[in-house]
Amino acid sequence: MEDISLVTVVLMLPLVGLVLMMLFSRTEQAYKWGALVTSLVTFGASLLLVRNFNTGVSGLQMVQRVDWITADSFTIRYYVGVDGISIWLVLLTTFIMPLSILASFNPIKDRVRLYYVFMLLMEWAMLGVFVAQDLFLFYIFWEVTLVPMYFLIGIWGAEERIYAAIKFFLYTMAGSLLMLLAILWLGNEAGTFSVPDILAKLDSGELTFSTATGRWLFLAFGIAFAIKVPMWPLHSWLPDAHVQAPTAGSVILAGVLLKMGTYGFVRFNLPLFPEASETFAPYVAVLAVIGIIYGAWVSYGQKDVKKLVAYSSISHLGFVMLGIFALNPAGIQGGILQMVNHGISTGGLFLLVGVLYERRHTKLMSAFGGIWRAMPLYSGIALVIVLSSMGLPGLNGFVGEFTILLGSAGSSVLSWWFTFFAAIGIILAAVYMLYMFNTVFMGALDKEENKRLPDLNWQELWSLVPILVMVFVIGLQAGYFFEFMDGSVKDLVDYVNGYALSAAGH
Amino acid sequence: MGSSEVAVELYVLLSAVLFIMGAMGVLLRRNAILVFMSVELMLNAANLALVAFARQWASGAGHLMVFFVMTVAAAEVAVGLALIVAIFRTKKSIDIDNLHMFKG
Amino acid sequence: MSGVPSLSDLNLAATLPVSFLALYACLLMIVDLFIPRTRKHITASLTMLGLAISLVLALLPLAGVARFGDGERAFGGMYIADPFSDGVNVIALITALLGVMVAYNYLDRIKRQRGEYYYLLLFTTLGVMIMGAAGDLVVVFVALELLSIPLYILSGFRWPQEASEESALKYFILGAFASSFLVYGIALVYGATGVTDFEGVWAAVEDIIAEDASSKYLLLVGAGMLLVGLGFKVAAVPFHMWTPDVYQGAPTSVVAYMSVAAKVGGFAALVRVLGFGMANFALDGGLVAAWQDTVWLIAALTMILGNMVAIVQSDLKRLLAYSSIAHAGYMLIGVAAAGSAPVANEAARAVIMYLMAYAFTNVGAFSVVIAVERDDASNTGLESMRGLAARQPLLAASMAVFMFSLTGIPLTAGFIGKWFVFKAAIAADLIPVAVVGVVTSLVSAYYYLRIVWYMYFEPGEGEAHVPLPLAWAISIATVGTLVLGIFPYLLSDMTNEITLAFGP
Amino acid sequence: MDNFFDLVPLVVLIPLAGLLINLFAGRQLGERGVSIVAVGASGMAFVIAVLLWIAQVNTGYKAAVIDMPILADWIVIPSANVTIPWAFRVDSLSVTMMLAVTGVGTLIHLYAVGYMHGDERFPRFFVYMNLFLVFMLILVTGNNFLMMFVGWEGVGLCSYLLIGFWFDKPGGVGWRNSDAARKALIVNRVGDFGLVLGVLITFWTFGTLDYYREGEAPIVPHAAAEEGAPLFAPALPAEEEAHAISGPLGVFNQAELWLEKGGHNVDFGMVSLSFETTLTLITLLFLLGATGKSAQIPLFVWLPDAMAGPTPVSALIHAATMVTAGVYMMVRANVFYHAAEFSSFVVAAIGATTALIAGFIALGQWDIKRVLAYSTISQLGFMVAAVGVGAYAAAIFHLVTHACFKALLFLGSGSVIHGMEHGHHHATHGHAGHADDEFDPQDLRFMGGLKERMPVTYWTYLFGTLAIAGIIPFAGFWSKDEILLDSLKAGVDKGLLSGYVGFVLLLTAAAFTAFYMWRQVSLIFLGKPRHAAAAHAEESSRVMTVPLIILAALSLLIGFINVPSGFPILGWLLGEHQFTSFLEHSVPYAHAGTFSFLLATFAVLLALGAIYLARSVYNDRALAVLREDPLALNTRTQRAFTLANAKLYWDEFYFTYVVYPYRNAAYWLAEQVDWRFLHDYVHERLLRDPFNAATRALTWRVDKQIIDRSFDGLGHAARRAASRLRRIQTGYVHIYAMSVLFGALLVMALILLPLIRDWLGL
Repeated sequence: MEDISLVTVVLMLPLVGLVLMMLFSRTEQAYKWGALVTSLVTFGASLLLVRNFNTGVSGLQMVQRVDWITADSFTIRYYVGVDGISIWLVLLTTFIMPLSILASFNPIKDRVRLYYVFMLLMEWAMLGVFVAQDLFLFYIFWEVTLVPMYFLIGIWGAEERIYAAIKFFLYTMAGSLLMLLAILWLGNEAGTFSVPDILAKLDSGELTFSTATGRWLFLAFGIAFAIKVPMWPLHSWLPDAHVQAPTAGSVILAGVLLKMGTYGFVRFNLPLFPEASETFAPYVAVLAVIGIIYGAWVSYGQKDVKKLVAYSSISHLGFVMLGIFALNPAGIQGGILQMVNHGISTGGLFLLVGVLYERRHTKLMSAFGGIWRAMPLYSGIALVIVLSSMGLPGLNGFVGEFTILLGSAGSSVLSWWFTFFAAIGIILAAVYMLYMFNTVFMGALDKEENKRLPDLNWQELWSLVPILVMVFVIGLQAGYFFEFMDGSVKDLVDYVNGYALSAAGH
Repeated sequence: MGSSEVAVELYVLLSAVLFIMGAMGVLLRRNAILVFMSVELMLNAANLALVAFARQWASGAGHLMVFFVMTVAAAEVAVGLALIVAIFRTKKSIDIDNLHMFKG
Repeated sequence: MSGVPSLSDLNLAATLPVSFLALYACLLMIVDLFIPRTRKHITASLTMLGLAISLVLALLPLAGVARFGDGERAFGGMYIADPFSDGVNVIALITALLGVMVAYNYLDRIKRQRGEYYYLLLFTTLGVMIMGAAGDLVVVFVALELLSIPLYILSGFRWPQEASEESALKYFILGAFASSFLVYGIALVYGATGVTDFEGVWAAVEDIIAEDASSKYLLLVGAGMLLVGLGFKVAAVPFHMWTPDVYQGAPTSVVAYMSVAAKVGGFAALVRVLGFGMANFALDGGLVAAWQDTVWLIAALTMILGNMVAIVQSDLKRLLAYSSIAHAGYMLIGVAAAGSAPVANEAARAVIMYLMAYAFTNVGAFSVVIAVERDDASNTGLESMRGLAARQPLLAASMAVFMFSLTGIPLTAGFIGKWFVFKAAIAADLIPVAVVGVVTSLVSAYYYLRIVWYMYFEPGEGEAHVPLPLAWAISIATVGTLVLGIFPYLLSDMTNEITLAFGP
Repeated sequence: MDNFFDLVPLVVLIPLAGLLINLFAGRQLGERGVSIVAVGASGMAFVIAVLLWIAQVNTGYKAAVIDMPILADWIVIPSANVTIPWAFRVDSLSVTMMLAVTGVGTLIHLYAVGYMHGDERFPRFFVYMNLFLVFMLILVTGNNFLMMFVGWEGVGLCSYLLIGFWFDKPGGVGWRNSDAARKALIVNRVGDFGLVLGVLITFWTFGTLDYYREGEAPIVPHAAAEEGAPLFAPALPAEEEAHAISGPLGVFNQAELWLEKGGHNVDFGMVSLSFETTLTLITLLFLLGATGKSAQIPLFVWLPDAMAGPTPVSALIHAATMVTAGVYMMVRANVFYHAAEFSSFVVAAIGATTALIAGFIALGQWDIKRVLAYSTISQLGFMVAAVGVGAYAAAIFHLVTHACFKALLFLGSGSVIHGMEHGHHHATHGHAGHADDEFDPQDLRFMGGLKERMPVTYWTYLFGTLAIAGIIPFAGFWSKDEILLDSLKAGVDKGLLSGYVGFVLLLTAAAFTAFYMWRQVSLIFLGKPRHAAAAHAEESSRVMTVPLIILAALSLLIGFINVPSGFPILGWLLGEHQFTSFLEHSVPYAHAGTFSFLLATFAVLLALGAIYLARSVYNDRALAVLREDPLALNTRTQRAFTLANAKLYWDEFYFTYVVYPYRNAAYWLAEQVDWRFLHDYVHERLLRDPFNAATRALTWRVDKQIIDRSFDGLGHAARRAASRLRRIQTGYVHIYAMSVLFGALLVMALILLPLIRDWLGL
């Protein structure tokens, strides 16, 4: 047994914290703070991950690889590690969790202990999804994320919570079951479920499957991910889940969970099925662009703040998908960074909505107006986050979108029309975001109940400040973040294109 | 040696007929005892077939099986009758059509 | 047949766990006579002791510590003591242990604290174990009856309560009906091959196919009838109809036990008989297709019907009954896969793992039902689950675990079982049935999740009483479910040993 | 002197510091402190701009690229060869812009101290103002298009914030303010859409976004040609040549070389275009951006509404600086535009048309600030047109002069409004109860005769008017004259249609300008007060008048920095086209304008004529009782006036054909398509119901209940009959046994299927 890798440490910390909590205390306070401290420690550990990350290496780093299940026809491993593609998503997860836990201190009043148990489980599962390198392991974490979220929505959600919880669970599971078959098929052919090994076998020609098979498998994986993303038109679970979930739930959903889908495309679909990826790229891109415009358009038609934000996710993730399927370094790196950005901005937006909901117990925009006058600090922060989600240059949102457009414009698989229409999304983003900002924060403060709204309390403030900081840091110094991805993404792209060339050769 | 050798096929055919009769009995009879008897008939149809085949293959396995079947059948009878008696005590009827407490 | 076989030839040692338990059961039957009505907990604990010892004996070879006797044949090949039978033994014994635990207080509550219960349960367990070790059709039949007859009685154990008696009689009549099919099937196979031991059958089948003898019709019809007889035991569609009624009527403790035990026995025999006695139909594509297709079609039917019908059930016991039907379907996938020679062993392991997972989970689920059930056998409706989480957090938690396990959510045994079964199916190129499998498990998610949501998302008066043994049973089941889910290698390393004594 | 260049980051960082101080300590500092910080920051920025100018002069107009301290490069993607640094560029163009922005900015800051006095959000106002300076300076000093875009969007944001500064004005005014703000930002976004695409194409064409790299001087073909020096053109195989060119050089020099080389093809992604086409594409997209920011047709609609903001904002952002960003950007890209004939034509056409149309609309406005707003649009039209005809220097020159006199005019109008409000306050409180609701301090109809009440404002305003009208020797004359001349020359020399057309349109626009400006002057200052407020108006405080005076002086003098060559005396006195030659060092295609006595006199006379006309229309008699505009009363001009007054129904057009359709479509999509269909219908009808149906179908069975229920209805006899029927088979056990039997048959059938198939020989 080799020594424990740092990745394993980061992955297991939430569980450790959870166990300690459960062993040593029964009080709600202890669970609150225990959860917070655990998530903070995890975040600290993940920072070490960044420090020890060698940007020179393009492959997996800090790998841990232990045989887990060995049957004579196949092997399943506990196989974790990070590379440029996953490192920032791990960071995103560990970054978002403390904030959402902190933001839950006030709103969550009943079954507090259970709540924080699920929060930590959630963190563990999500981290697992991003570090797992074995399909079996990945699938386990992928499915397990459903369970805590099911409870979070179902127990602490809003009026329609049960419907939303079930719908969320069933829709996502529907996708992932097809993926399960594909995984089994792959593993059965390859005799291993570890992705790097499978890739090696594909490379060496030891494992081959027909073009058609490749495409079927691509679809089986792709649909699972597409539902998670969610790509238009598979998004109908999203408004329910996002709107009904408690604030922290929505933050996690938008902040991290959706990224699992886009990440899956980068991690599995592209390298495993390069031919299919190139073939399907335009079709995926079409859906992505439809998503961009549709999402923006529909959010403008909303009356409920939270719904508006929820639909905006469809638009933003459309950008991510477009970037990924530009199949060139700029696009994919932009896509990955945009995943992080969206996690931060939209996470922030949901936190903001939560603040309002706590005070007024309504999410209808018509119930507000002129809030800026009543809650200047809150509104100031809101402004920045809204702008970042609008993609104001100098803030994080812009860098991602610009890089993605750069990629799609230079992509050799996507016609420039995609870029053109995607760019329209930038206008529409301004339309719905400002509509929201104007109706809620600007205008006359004419509603009595709004006049005496208290400004942010410390939990809310400190759950928002880090987001604010990241908005600027990424916005001004994106180069630093790209530096980490560059190697891995370059390899990925070379691999995909290389495959295409060899395919053309044959 | 006996002049009239009856072909195995006929025994098998007979057993099949018996088996089907038994099955029909189970399907059509309402009295638990009779239903139960029909089951016994089916078992004995099987026995007949076994014996016939044992004769054909001139091996003991068939006979062996027959003995087991008979024994087991006896055991079943014991349990079965016990149950029927019990249910008769409570329901004052052994009409299996009255076994309908449960709704799908 | 040279002379009378000497005792040593019987190779009794190889059958140690079974023969021990058989002996023990008979002794207990006598001992029980001297135990007063009020002290039956002694019988219970003695039963558990016997089961425990036998469990250890069964585990030793499987864990690779020691294999008793010389070779895997006993009683001249009638009994096969290979790792497969060891696996079956372990599952059967664990189930029995849990069965006793859940039964003890329940019997008190229903005023039926009798010694018979325990040793009847032992005999059933014996039947299960022998079925897994059967090397001869005769043994299959005997074991099947040994398994069934005590169950008939146990189902009626709550007499004079009408429901219990009805279910017993139903179960009995239909059971007998089905087993007569089995016998007739045996007769036909014997007619076709002239032998009743699997090895012989296997050899004979080769010739039959080789010279394409007309007796292959007998053989096939016989195989079909075996399938009917065993399919009834495992509650496969369309032989399943008795299940919901019997499960609903029989005492819950019995159901908890038999819902697993009957399946273990049935599937053990199915794997033996069809998977190996008949797998060499593989010699002829058309024929193997014939019965393998039959099996997986039945599997598909079973999964679809079981899951879909479970959705509309409003009574927990009925719901679990249909769910157990559905799970029979999943295991049948494994049996079907076992028909493809290359994956036979893998499939056999898959079935064993699934059975193991199913044992813990299902007994656990029924134990929770026992906990919420009132003494008058009422309050087994889904409603009884409402708000359980608030009042009985631990009970609700373990119920949730069982439900997720039955759904097949990772980190629970259920997922591992499904994983291996589907893997076998895909290895055997039975992709359609695998697809049906995953789709139906999505369907199943709906009604399992509903129980969870009743417990957690809704307020209610869900009350329950959990006496110590029951609590133990539930926690063991929970831990088992989770451990198998999180450390599947604990089981898979053992099952890796499983290769059938003979086969294609 | 070089090290002065290193100061350039400060020009951004000092206002940044100022705004941070005011943001976090504003409340504690109090009005005084806040004003000192804000004005001080802006002033120091100006000082640094001056230093940079000196440095320019003393280093022989050397350009420099200075990296931003603290921050590393902005976007770096090695594998995609993307490197976009945070780097400033100091060259004559950027220095000019810095001087204009900070200079005028400082004065306006100063003025705002007085204007915003007593506003509850005084600190926030100056935070925004400094923030604006930060972004505007980033815009003009950035060394690559993306950095310019940062400033570009940033100033847009500030304009949004400042237009909506009084977002909560009671009585729904707040709504109008915030809507105006939103309109501004969204309309600008439409422009940005073009700009972004342009930037993308630029990147894929040149592999970089830097204007020029460090130590790289603009290549000036015609200059080089004059000197007969061979153009830098490495004679290498295409591969390496491309590398040699795109490797070390910024976009503009690359463009020069590619053009020189000719036949170069740009292909990225799936498109492949000739280099010239690419340039045309880029320039057109940039133009779209410019029409947004610089309020040109078709996107000018936001600027008039932007007047909802406080007047200093209108002066600084919506007159002097931000709106000129588009012009700056196009001048920056003069290499592109010079090469792209067609785009230049479009630019000229749009500019001239805008100038004319805006001037026309200005004729019919009643709101003092709206008039100025349209006048701004019209003047911007002049600049854009100048770019279109290749008079880049003239464009910037006019930009500078316009900055001065338009700022002056706005501040003047602000002072007027202040005075009117003061007067209205005084009047209403003088005789209590006399408060008329329809009073609007910005409405010309309520003014009149303010000459006596507010002399300083009057005289300075007059200066501004004369300047914008283009009366010699005021600043406007010089810049406008150069534009007119250049456009005419473009027509005559190059035979460009755009030249002639532009000339005519612009000349008309000039006449309009003179007319509506004098109309305004007459309505505000001349005649007798038409309202108590006007009668009681009072001159504004010193802090407001001083900037007015300074700006007035500037609008008189600033024009002399660029006296055209061949102008009698002055040319010899002040040196000829100083400014142009200064600019030429960074704007290769800035060429000096000569002087045509004929044209100049004609233009001036035209302006004077227009003023005389205006004066005669708005004579004292008309002014005395002004309920309707004389033009509206006159049957011949009536329709024209109504059109102008209704702004040519431009907004209405957009609302009917863009805004409302989009909004309604949004509701339709949200409620019908997404919710009713995708969310409900697909989920319930297509997924859930069929599933339930299947379930029901499967759970069907010969249910005893059904049979019993059917019997309950029947009579006794029927019941017996039925029970006989029942004997055949009902009851669970029978059915179950039946199903077992059927199952057995099914199994048989399946298992024998292949045999039967063989047997039948299928």
